[in-house]
Amino acid sequence: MDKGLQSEGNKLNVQDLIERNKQKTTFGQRIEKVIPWFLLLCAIISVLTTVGILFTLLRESIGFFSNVSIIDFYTGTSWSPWSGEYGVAPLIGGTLLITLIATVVAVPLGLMSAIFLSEYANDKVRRVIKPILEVLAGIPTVVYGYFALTFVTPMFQSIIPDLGIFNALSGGFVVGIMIIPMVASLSEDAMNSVPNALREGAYGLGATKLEVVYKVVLPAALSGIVASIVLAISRAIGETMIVTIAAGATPNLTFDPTESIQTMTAFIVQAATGDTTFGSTIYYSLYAVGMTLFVFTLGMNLLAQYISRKFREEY
Amino acid sequence: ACGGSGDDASGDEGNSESSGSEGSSTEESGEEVAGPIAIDGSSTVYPIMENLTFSYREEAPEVETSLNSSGSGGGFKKSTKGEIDLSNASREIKEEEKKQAEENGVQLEPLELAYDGLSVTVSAKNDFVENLTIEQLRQIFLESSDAEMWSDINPDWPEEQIEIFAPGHDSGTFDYFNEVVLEENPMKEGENTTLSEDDNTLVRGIENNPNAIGFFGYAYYAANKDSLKVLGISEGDAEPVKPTGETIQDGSYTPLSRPLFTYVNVEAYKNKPQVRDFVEYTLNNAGKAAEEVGYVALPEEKYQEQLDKAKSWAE
Amino acid sequence: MLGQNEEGIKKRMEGRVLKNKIMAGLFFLATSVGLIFLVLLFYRVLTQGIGYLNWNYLTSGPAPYPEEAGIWVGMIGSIMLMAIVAIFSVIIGVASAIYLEEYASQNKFTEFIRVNISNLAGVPSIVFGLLGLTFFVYIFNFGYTLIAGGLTMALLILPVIVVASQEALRSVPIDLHQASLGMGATKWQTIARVILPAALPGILTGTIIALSRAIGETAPLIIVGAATAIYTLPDSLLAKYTAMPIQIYNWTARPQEEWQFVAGAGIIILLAVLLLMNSIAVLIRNKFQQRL
Amino acid sequence: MTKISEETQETRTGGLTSKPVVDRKDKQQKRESKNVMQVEDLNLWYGSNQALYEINMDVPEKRVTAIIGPSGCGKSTFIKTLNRMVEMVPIVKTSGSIKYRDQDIFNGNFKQEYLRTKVGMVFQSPNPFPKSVYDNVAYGPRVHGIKKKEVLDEIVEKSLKDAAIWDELKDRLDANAYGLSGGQQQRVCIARALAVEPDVILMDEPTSSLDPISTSKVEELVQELKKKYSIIIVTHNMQQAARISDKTAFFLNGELVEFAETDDLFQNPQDKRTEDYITGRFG
Amino acid sequence: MTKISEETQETRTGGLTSKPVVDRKDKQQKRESKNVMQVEDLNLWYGSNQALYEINMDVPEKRVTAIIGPSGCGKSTFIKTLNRMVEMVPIVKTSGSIKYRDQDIFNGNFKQEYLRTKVGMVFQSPNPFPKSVYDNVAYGPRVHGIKKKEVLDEIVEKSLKDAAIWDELKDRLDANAYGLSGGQQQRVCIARALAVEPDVILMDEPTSSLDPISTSKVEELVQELKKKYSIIIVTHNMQQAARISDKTAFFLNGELVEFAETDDLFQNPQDKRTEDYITGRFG
Ligand SMILES: Nc1ncnc2c1ncn2[C@@H]1O[C@H](COP(=O)(O)OP(=O)(O)OP(=O)(O)O)[C@@H](O)[C@H]1O
Ligand SMILES: Nc1ncnc2c1ncn2[C@@H]1O[C@H](COP(=O)(O)OP(=O)(O)OP(=O)(O)O)[C@@H](O)[C@H]1O
Ligand SMILES: [Mg+2]
Ligand SMILES: [Mg+2]
Ligand SMILES: O=P([O-])([O-])[O-]
Repeated sequence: MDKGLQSEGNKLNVQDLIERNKQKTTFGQRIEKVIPWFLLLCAIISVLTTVGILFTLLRESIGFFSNVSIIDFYTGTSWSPWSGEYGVAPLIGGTLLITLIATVVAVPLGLMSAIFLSEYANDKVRRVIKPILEVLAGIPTVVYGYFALTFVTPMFQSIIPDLGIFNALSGGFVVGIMIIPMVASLSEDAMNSVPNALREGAYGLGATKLEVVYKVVLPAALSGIVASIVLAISRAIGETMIVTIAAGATPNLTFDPTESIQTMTAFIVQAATGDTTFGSTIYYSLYAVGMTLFVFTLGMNLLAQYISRKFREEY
Repeated sequence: ACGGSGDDASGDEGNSESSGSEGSSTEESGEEVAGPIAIDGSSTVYPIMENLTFSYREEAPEVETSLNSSGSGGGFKKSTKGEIDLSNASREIKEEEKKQAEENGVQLEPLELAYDGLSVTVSAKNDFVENLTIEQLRQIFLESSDAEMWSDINPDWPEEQIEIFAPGHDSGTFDYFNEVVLEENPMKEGENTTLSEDDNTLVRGIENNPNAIGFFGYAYYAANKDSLKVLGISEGDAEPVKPTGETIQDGSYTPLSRPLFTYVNVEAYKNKPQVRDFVEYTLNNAGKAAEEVGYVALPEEKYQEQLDKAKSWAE
Repeated sequence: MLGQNEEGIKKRMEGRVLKNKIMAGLFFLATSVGLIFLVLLFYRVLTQGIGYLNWNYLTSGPAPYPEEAGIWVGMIGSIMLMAIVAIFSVIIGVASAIYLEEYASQNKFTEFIRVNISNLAGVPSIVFGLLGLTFFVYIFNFGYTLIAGGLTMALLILPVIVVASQEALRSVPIDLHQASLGMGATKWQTIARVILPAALPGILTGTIIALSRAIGETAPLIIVGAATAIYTLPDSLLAKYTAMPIQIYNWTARPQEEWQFVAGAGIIILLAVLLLMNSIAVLIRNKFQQRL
Repeated sequence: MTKISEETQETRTGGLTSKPVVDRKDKQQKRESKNVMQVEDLNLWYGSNQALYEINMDVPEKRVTAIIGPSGCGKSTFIKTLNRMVEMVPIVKTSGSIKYRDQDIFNGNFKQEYLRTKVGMVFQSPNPFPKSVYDNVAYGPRVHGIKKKEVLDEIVEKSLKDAAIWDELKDRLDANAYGLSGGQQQRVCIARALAVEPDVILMDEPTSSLDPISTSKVEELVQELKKKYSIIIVTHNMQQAARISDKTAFFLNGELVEFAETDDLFQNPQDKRTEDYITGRFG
Repeated sequence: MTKISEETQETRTGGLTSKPVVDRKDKQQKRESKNVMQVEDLNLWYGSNQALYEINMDVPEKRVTAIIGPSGCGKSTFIKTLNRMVEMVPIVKTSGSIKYRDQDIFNGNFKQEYLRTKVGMVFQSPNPFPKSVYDNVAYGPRVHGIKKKEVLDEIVEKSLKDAAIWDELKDRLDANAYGLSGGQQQRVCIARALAVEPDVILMDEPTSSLDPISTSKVEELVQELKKKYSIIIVTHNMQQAARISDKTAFFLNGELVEFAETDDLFQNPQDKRTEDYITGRFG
């Protein structure tokens, strides 16, 4: 330790520092003061975005609701805007039908995948399969739309011969495939964060893997799982291109999945791409539909957040 | 892409014309024309315009054309505000659109590009319909009619739901049909009707469903002769006529023959050399382009007339 | 055990173990469904598109004839669009994240911003399209131009970037914070010199993932008016443009079969770009993550 | 993991490590009581990292066997091998044999689940399920197919009584086990283990996260339990080992250095390393 | 947080806790050497939870002061208060006063950043920045505006020499500090703290994550450093406190129970609780 402190007698840097410090203070302090405001400004942009969305949707919707009664809009069952019938139910019905089919596809498959990945697959398998599965969520939705129209629909047609080319079934099915990884990945995360001690406790009593999954892991991860499902559903509600391409453009209040339907999103695309005259009631109606869609997904997102916050600290 | 019997002849015509146009554009502009041209509007006219803008690049590589297809109404929505230079239309401009243009200080002038026979088609899988009368068309498409099944139109036909695929209500094609067939009475809407601004959606929908019927520009039929069956149309007791190059040009396909337009923003024509150049190019080549994509060219002198008319705008 | 004899337990055990095995098989099968569809999708796209994929396809723009059509203009349009998106969303997103993680105190307002951001992340992209149409196209009067499309997309992925950056910042060990502050560094010095560099890999990864979502988005671009047929590359922020997904959408919508192949080729390119972006993200993650 | 029994025979030859000074004491022991488990030439690897070396050890019936040793010496690994919980780590490989009442536990026909109902386990930190006290204790019996309410009630009561916590909790059976104190939670976990009436109970530092009072309660309980069960308890508290165990095994670096009657081991260690450890010269 | 100095005067009155048996020894101390820091009536709360009670303590110049006490007694909290790092936790409130060379550190005019250049800190586990060794050591000077390469070179060399790691690392200054061993990292962190030439160095269990060899290196270094710096070191290793410190403070439940010359404290504790602790009766 004789090597320590061998250099004595150098000029003291500290005094140097302090002097410089004092010279710099004005500039340095100014930066230090300005930066938080700049950062706050940036953070506020996201709030402004929400305000902007609300402004956009509300402004035009108000225009719409001054022509069409809001009651007729939400209680009417026929959507024939060119004949002046603005009952949004068929569009909501179409959206719900797609969402329902997608949920029926994605939730069991996603959950089972999550269980497989989290409890049965070894680490290597998980590390390979999980990202591959996640690729499903990253594929552009036009590609899915194309796939639904040119592959899935013909495939279903060979089973259900009188299935139309545009139908809710293949659209919903493919939306379901697309959201599988959302359910699988987020649920897997939730299951993974169940402490191993709980699993050990159950294994130590002679439980099989399946019993551990059902009676320990799933209940403990329930909030995360439910939140993942709600988020996936919200994604299905807002999905646009797949249904625009594959599910048709027929506002149809039906729960028959073989029929052509129109979702809220598909109507917005249809109406916004030029099929309407600026300022006409139909033009405004697309914002009223957008508003309804926004409220739907907002509700789902808030619900998901509520669930995951409320039940977070359970174990 | 579109093998028609008239191809050879029109090809020759086209060649001679395009060499003429090369001459004209070089002698007039002298220097290279450059700058953007924005085109939007009718999806019926879209294939002609796509063909023209594509070949125009060789002529004037510095000109940046951008082309969209939002339907005739969608095009006018933008052109009456002066947002675009050329507004394609499969119908004439409406009074309210004209008024809107005036309010915005925009002057729009029509140019006829080709003839179209609005084609009423069913799927090639349909083995019962061959011809329809105008009266029967009304039965099928009018909201006020009770006909739901094919058997309601003709007792020999099967008792199957009629599925309608029609262009969106603001499209020129719909307007034209509305005017001459439906006589401005509302068309059926709702569960069995698919409205789409995208003619290809209509083609796909019809070709897959033996009980479907719909209508669109002749080019879309011409491109899908294998999977679609075009119907002969008769007025009163006359012989049914199917749309072909000849019947459209000689006017025997009636009443569904119609001209196709592009509306030029005169201001842009005056001030933008590239617009002027492109308009001339268009009038010199529209006939060939129309034939190539499956429409019918106007008589040669008609293009020359319009060219002179256009030149007069600049003065 | 009480209420059951040894033999009963052993017998039941057989059944329980068997049930577990069967379910394990079922779980695996369920996982395969997703994978199978992925393979099918790739197979389908490849077999349809590969025939049309050649140098000419890569270097030419849209055309009325399938053999002459190409992805070049769409691809460059997409790349330029992404550049705009990246610049805006990264600056605003990272700044927001720094504010929320390092400066904001725990109050109602901060909580409101947080909730707001997670909600924005769930708003359908088409609604962002409507926002872009109203604000960027009309109110700011950019028209149907590159900048309008870029800003719309930037807002769309902003929440993703904020959340990813927040996580990256949060994962910087508090140790490093303390070490820097303990030297007498100011807050901003600590952030700029220590925390941001340490969080950079996470931020980059999140950004690339967000961008790879944006590059495939179609609906908002349709709404804010990307062009269908355009032959020249955008030469300014206020130029018209098109993008890969728009081209693909347009091609798939055409009824002639050849166009499906053209679309297939476009999808191959789009997926290749996507995979490239994702592998870069994975590389960054792997390279830096062992460190901290 | 299922290939373990095959490997068993082959890898057994290796005898790199010196035989521990175990046999002397152990033989005395054998005469006194029956053995419930027998470990022979056990080696264990985490991947390529060997964690246990040639362990030979007989676990006596209805007695308390303590396992001591410095951190990382393999205590937890060893007892988790006894009910094959160690195999939850996928990279684990073992060789050698372990017999439970003369059955080879690595034999393919010997169900892991069955082994674990016979060889129960209590963990370092209490790990009740996030359920009611009742459901926690009834978990094991239910898994094994007992559904009748009366039977379950009886099992729960008996187990809680055996775990010396019935009086404290009999009115709160429906309360979530997470609301209990650490000591109560640990005793509920013990009750949960008792509910399937195991033969052997493994305890891995069961008191290390408890306060002194809870600790002494659990220690007393262990003394009670050995009347009915064979107990193996890992502890790094030598005083605790001395207080409650009949036999003690000292592990060091994955080797079983010494295994003897507790009093002998503490008062008269045979191995220099044991002596160093119990006199606090390292660890 | 900036309101602390205002609160100081008001809250000072509270004297709930008994005065520690500090003064006797402390007064002796004062006569022997100057004090670099003086803590008076310090109370500290995390929210409503009081973590420090009425601490009074003088830190002598150029000596090593050790702080011992069981886990959670407030050792870390206390030394982090000395350079106001504790205020990184937003809910912290303090009362009382701390003087650094007779300036009140809670005074609004006394810049936190300045205090921290004077009162440097070394943490429990080595926390180098993920940068090169050079950049780590040069960090402090750069932050304070020193940019000249030659000056920085000199500072880096000198600091690494003072931290007794120059010879080991002089050829690897560009290597990332994360590639170093734990002991080397810790000495780089010490060098980093030395580079701004602080007056006082706070060390919070600086060896607890190190192996014995690295530990003894750091201990030797501390002995060296006290020639130039005043050092306060938290440790839960009593042997270490005895080996390296001149004075020792014993904390318990947030109170300073006893503060005396190290030898006195260990051989002749005045307080029963101190005695219990150092003889290992609890903790
Ligand atoms: N899951 C694992 N993967 C790899 N190595 C492991 C794993 N668990 C333990 N080890 C290694 O096996 C050795 C023995 O660990 P074990 O946990 O059995 O020690 P221990 O005696 O129980 O220590 P402690 O008193 O700290 O609990 C250690 O060197 C440890 O690093
Ligand atoms: N960030 C915090 N928020 C709230 N309470 C805290 C916080 N940090 C510490 N405490 C509380 O303050 C008390 C003293 O903690 P401190 O970390 O100072 O103890 P310590 O003596 O350093 O213990 P150790 O030896 O474990 O490091 C403890 O009761 C602790 O729970
Ligand atoms: Mg252990
Ligand atoms: Mg501490
Ligand atoms: O697109 P249209 O030609 O029908 O207006």
